[in-house]
Amino acid sequence: MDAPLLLEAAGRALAHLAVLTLLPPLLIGLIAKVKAAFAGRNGPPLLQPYFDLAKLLRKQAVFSRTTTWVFRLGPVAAVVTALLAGLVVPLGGLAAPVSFDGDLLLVAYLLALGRFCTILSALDTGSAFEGMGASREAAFSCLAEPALFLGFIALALLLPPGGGLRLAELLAAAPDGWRLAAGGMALVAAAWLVVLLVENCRIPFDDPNTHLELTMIHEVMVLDHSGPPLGLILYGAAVKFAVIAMLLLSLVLPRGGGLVADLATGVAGLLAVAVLVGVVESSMARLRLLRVPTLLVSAALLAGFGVVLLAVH
Amino acid sequence: MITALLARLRQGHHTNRFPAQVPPLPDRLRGRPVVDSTLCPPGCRACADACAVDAIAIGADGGRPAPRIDLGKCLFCPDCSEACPPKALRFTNEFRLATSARGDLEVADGRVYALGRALAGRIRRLYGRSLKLRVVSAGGCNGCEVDVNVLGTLAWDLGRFGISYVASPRHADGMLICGGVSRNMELAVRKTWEAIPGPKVCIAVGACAIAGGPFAGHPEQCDGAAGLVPVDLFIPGCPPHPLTILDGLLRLIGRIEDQAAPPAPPAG
Amino acid sequence: MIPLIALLAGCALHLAAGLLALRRAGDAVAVLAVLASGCLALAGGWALAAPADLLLQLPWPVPGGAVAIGVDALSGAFLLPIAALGAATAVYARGYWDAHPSGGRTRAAVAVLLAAMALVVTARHGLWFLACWEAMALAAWVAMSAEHREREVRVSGWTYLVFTHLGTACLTAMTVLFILRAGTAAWVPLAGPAHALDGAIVLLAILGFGAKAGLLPLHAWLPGAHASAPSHVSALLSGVMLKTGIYGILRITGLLPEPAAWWGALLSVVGAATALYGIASAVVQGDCKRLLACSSIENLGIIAMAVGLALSARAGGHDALALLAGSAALLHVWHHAVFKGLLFCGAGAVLHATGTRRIDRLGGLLAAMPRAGALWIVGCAAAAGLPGLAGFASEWPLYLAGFAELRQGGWAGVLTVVALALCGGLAVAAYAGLAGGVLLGNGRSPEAENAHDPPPSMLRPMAALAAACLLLPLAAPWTLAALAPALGVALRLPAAAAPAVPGIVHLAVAGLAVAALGAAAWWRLHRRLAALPQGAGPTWDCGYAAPSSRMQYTVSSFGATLGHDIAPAPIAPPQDIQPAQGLFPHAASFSSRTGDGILERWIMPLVGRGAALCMRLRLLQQGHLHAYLAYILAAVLVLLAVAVLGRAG
Amino acid sequence: MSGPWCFMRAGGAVALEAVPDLPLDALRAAVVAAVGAGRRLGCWCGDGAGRVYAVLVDDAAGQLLVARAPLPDSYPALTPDCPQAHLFERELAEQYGVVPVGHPWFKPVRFHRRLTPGPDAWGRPDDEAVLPGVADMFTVAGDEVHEVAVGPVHAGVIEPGHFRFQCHGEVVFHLEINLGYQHRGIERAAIGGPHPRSMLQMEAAAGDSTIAHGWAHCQVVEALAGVAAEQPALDLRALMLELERLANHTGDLGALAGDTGFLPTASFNGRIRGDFLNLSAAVCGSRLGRGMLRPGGVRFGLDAARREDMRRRLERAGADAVHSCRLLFATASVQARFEDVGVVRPIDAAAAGLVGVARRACGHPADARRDHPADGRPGPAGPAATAEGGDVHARAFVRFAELQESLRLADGLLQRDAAATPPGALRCRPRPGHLAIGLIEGWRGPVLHLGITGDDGRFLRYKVVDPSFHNWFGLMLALRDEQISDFPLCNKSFNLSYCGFDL
Repeated sequence: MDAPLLLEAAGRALAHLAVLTLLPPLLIGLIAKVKAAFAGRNGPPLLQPYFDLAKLLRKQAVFSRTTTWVFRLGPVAAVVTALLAGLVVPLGGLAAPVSFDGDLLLVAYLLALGRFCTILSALDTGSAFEGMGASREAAFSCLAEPALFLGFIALALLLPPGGGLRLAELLAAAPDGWRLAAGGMALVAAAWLVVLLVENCRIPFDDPNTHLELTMIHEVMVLDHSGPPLGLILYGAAVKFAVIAMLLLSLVLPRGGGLVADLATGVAGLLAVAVLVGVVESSMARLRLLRVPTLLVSAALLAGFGVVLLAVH
Repeated sequence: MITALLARLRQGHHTNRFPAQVPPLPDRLRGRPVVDSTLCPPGCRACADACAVDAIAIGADGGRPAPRIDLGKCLFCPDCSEACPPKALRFTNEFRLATSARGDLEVADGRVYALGRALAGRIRRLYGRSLKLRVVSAGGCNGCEVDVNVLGTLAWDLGRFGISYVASPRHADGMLICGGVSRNMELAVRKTWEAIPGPKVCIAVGACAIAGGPFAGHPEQCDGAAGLVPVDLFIPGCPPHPLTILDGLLRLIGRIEDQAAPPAPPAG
Repeated sequence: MIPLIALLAGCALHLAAGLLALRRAGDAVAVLAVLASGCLALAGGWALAAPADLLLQLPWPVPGGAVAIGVDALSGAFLLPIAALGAATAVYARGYWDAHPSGGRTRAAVAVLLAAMALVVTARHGLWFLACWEAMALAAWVAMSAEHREREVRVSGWTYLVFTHLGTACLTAMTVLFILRAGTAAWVPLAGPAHALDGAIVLLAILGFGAKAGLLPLHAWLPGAHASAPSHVSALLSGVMLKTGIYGILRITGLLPEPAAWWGALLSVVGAATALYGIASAVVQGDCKRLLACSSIENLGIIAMAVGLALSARAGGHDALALLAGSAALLHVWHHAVFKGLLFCGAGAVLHATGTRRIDRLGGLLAAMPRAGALWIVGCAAAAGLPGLAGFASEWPLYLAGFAELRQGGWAGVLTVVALALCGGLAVAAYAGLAGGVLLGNGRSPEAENAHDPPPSMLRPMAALAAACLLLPLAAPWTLAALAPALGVALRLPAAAAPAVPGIVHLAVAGLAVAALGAAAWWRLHRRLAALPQGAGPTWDCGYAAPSSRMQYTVSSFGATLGHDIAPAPIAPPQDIQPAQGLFPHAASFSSRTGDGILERWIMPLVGRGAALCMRLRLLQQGHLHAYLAYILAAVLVLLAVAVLGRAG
Repeated sequence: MSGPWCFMRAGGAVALEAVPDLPLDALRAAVVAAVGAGRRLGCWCGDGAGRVYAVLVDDAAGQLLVARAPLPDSYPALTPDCPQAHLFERELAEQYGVVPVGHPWFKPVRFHRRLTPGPDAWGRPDDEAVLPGVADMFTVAGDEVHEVAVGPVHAGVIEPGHFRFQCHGEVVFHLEINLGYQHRGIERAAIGGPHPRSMLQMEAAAGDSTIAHGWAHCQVVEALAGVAAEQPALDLRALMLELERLANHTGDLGALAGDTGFLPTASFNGRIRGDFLNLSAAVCGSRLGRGMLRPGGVRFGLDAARREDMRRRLERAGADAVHSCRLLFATASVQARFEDVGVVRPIDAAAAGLVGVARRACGHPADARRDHPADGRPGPAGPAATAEGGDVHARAFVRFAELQESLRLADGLLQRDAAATPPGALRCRPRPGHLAIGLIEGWRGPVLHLGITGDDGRFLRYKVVDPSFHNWFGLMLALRDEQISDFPLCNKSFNLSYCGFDL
């Protein structure tokens, strides 16, 4: 590889890294802004999540005497796993800095690791609220897993037998998919949108705005976190949102432009996903909690149909 | 979804432009009272006698009565102004009422009403753009809660200033307390205060939270929050108008700094 | 010859340790057992490192029988975990069980069990194999029935005996068919084209070995048996004895010349069903050892899926894929042995400290037993299949095999990937519930509040196993290479065809990256926290005056959404609810019996119906001598008639 | 049934001698018989001077039935035969140490010491602190059951109360509610009144029902004094009452939308509620109507220009509200959350004595505005809005229907010329030895005030019964076998007052 190419690759990796680490809170802020616009109010500033993070990281924390080191492991794991998972997910034309055979499994399982640690962290408080949130998180994200993997399977069917299994190759096959069986790809994208919403506890699965302990999933899990650990949790959640959004985006984003074009489409895509989520949240009610599994199973079935359509193309 | 969008178009945008522009207030709103003791007849105690909650003390100003109104106790009912024959005491439409110290909550002729100041240095830098409050309702009538809640609606849109209410005290930067703190809530208020990570602020909203309101002196309650926790901002009223609360909060985080209140319009 | 000698020495030492233990328990017994395990490890390791088929044949005065012992790479792959867990539990049992009244007997039974397992995975003759198999089954029964004064233990023991003998019956039938097919009971690879009987043999093998491995629907004995056995015995049963079933399937298919496509398909489907059922049951268990046992069902299901994928690939001529899936199976045999051994030892430590296995009476133990608790969390994370730990490292090649298979147009790969994904999510739920319920939060009973760390003799083996959970993923590239010859035997493929498993090195690096980045973030967070004054108080209780430990989630509640509200009704465990009634209710209660749905809803009614049928036969039982004489006469007449007619025909 | 009762009307007074003084057994039997005949127990309270008073509300006949009896230290509890007495009897025990023997759930109500000196009904020593919310709670046995303890400090801006759920997973077996955190001693303070502060305290009994409580208090004081407010004052009171109803129903429907996560109606209604509150402020300067009422009259009048302006604003806000609520009821995902959730069976609602919106949502058309109109008070026409099903949807729907009716009513009131004249106030001096009852249909349901004067013309006893006192029990019933995540929705569909209960 000659120097300019190397430089270009390094530039792409850096751009990817910058988007992954710096952009996520903006997405959360954008969702809030969209919802505010829908409601007919100004809403918090776009940069509010950054302000909140900056404040939390600089203020004190209060720890429950019931808790142990496990409680503090949760926030650390939430951030580390989300960031590492993000490292292997390409953003449209911006290749992931790290790519290897089977990296797609790592995305799902790193998120699972983060979930495991945050659930333990919640259970460490010995409170019914956190237990409730943890139980819901465990149940719902577990049911979201098949939809995610069926999406991977659908894409894998586009690749020739043999050869590697990299997320980059898999997602690069998406344009073929749209050409061959657009219906199937649409179903996969829909299923992944459901995964995005449930994994990030958005309406219709969870309502991050109610602030009522008994109905929430994510916020009630972190009810006892404060100060810097809470900041880490919020940042980790934002990064996780970005990572799954990147996965979803890579199904549809055009690629192959220059570095600047790819960066621009990538960022624009992420912002568009945030707007989409904001619109969804603004226009429908939250599901009854025990109806959530039905919707998740439907998402898996959608992805399953996607697999079938792509298999018979 | 389409009906929701159409409904959105119909309902329009409603957030007011405070603090750049003060939204219209009801003309009969009883805001900050003013006293013109030059009009007070000698020996007159009508206002103090009419006040059911002993908010008015009559001092002497060179032989003439000089009423001093403790806004911390005042319920902003019209009893005193109705009782004042020469209209020496009247309520204005001035909504700016929040103060930083309990002692500042006094209206008297010739006295400059010291509005609330911003938090000091580091805390202000921390909370200037992000302030999460844990609202504790403790032994009031749910009236202040109504107006605290109203700030979250789209007309007031508290969120645009980076202020919001949170579920857990661990997530909070301060406590906003309504109600005179009943004996049964004393422990809960203390526990909530201790659960908030520092540095923390406390805001007392309404006459009850400041001095017990209409229930002052009842053995079933503590006559306000100040006896339990250090209060950084007092917002008087029964209940305070949402604009009064918002003005107070913005002063606390340094978003409004002017002390010189514009001349009060006449009461309706 | 060295592996053979080491094997025999190991078995002999185990038996000697057992004999000694019957006289007096003591350090000497444990030392002997560790030595024995060392010998077995030497045998297994040697066989893997220098693959050669060594065979020892001795005459045996049983008609058609011979004692045939052979140590090849496949045996070696199974001898190593037997040795590892044998040694770990030998040390562990010193502090855990030797003081128990049944200590000596259990020690002896475990010794026989270990020796028998070593012989099972090296037997090369049908009848000798059945003999070792039965010895293993009975030794396991004795070992698990240590507390036979408890009714629950006896019931579990009997259930186990029934199922294991159902399995043995199938295996006996399989041996007979094998003799018909091969003309000899000796297990030598058969040459030539496929035979009509091959399918029947494999079917019987899957049934018979499946009963031991806990494959659906013959898994029903497993949770009870593992729960009521002493914990180190459970570790052995779950960690290695179940795997002899997998060994059997691999060995038998390895003897037959050409696998048929349906063998693998059957195993894939059964494996997927087993895995999902096992882990779904684990989510709702209230007994921590039953939970671990259910998770063993899941893991054996995963291994079966891998074997199934390997066999279908072999049948379809995709040799590299077959080796990849097969190596996933063997790697998971190893890794599961390690983390499940650790988890059962941890459960033992909890039981030792608190006297209860009910998770909903535990809680907050991490503070009381920080060392054992931390080690247990490692085990839980590994069993939940999380990256950086042993469980995920062995699911990885199976995932890759699944994807490779589906890209060739197969459906088994789709099944494998989806089942694994769902299992992964459920396992996170189950193990988060277990670790959270037992170790975290507040103690729910006085027992939980007075817990303490176990003695070093119990902690050290746990620490070793936990270290293995962390290190095995790093060693996975080499382990996989070492296992290739074993697969060569099982799949009758040259080991050289084994592919380098893609990404496995990256996976190890990723694990290290998680650890490194995590450590850095942890350090940074704590420096930040140290810089600011920190507060401490109770968990946020909404300001209530009298919070209690009942105000925390129970593990039963934690699993309820998945277990009761989502699981299909036919397998959901039943609940006993005495609801609150009237405007002012006085008494209400709730409990859920987390027995086995399939056993209770399907098998037991069948057994009941069978028993009712049998009761009708009691008509024959008149109790009069002349009646029985008449039966004998009738039987003789019938036999004569058959003989005469047969000759005439 | 004539029976041993004194019959009176809402807003009326009788001399104490006219109130039958029965033996306790006879009173007990009479109450059981009357409740059995379809009347509702409106109040059962001690007077602190050795007597217990029973007030039964007969909605069909528009009458109130009153009787009294001497009160011993203990008596056979009414609750087993008349479940709706359960809280009154607990309250009686807490306030005066009277033990109702055989009460199925005998626990404190507000967690305070008794009002009069004497032994505690639960035998708690005087030096032992009464821990708020800590009582012998009903528990569902089994170590798999977990309890969720919510409150006193709730998430969100909500009054304090302690809710204890007995749960497994997401399912609630039983909910028990312990209140008393807002207890400020209003009834104790009223003894010896009316004081200058009494009106202020009654307005603050429940801030969101300022007008309903204020008016009921005015009714009591006016009846005791034997005077009647003038028609313009009654019109203005009725207008304020409907504005209060409009604001709260709008807010509650918005909050219900918010709890289902349906943003459009949640945000629109939050704003429209403010419009209604501002209409109240246009009348009297306070968004809650503080300072509007006074015994004998009202403080502020409305001239024609102001009425015209208010009509215009009312029409606009009303149209927005109706439109926004229609959107709520037309959205399938919201209706899926409302229907069959939080069901109270009509038979239970009747037995437990639920009132107001919760009662009407079970098909019982009881509305004090219609059934107990005080003289000259402008009331609504036609039957009360009811709904069947007793679920969240029914309660929401009743509110929506009432909201539309209130819009018409308020508009009609604003057109009345009489409202133009600023009314004065009458002098109210209560007569000694009388009993008077005020009954006003607030937006939650009937607010009942009972005043008894002693020989000095001062209150011997003043009893406030907020509709929430009857209805919290309905929320407990609604949660049985319900999902815990639907609790906020069920709670909001009742939207009961904590301070109105705790007083």
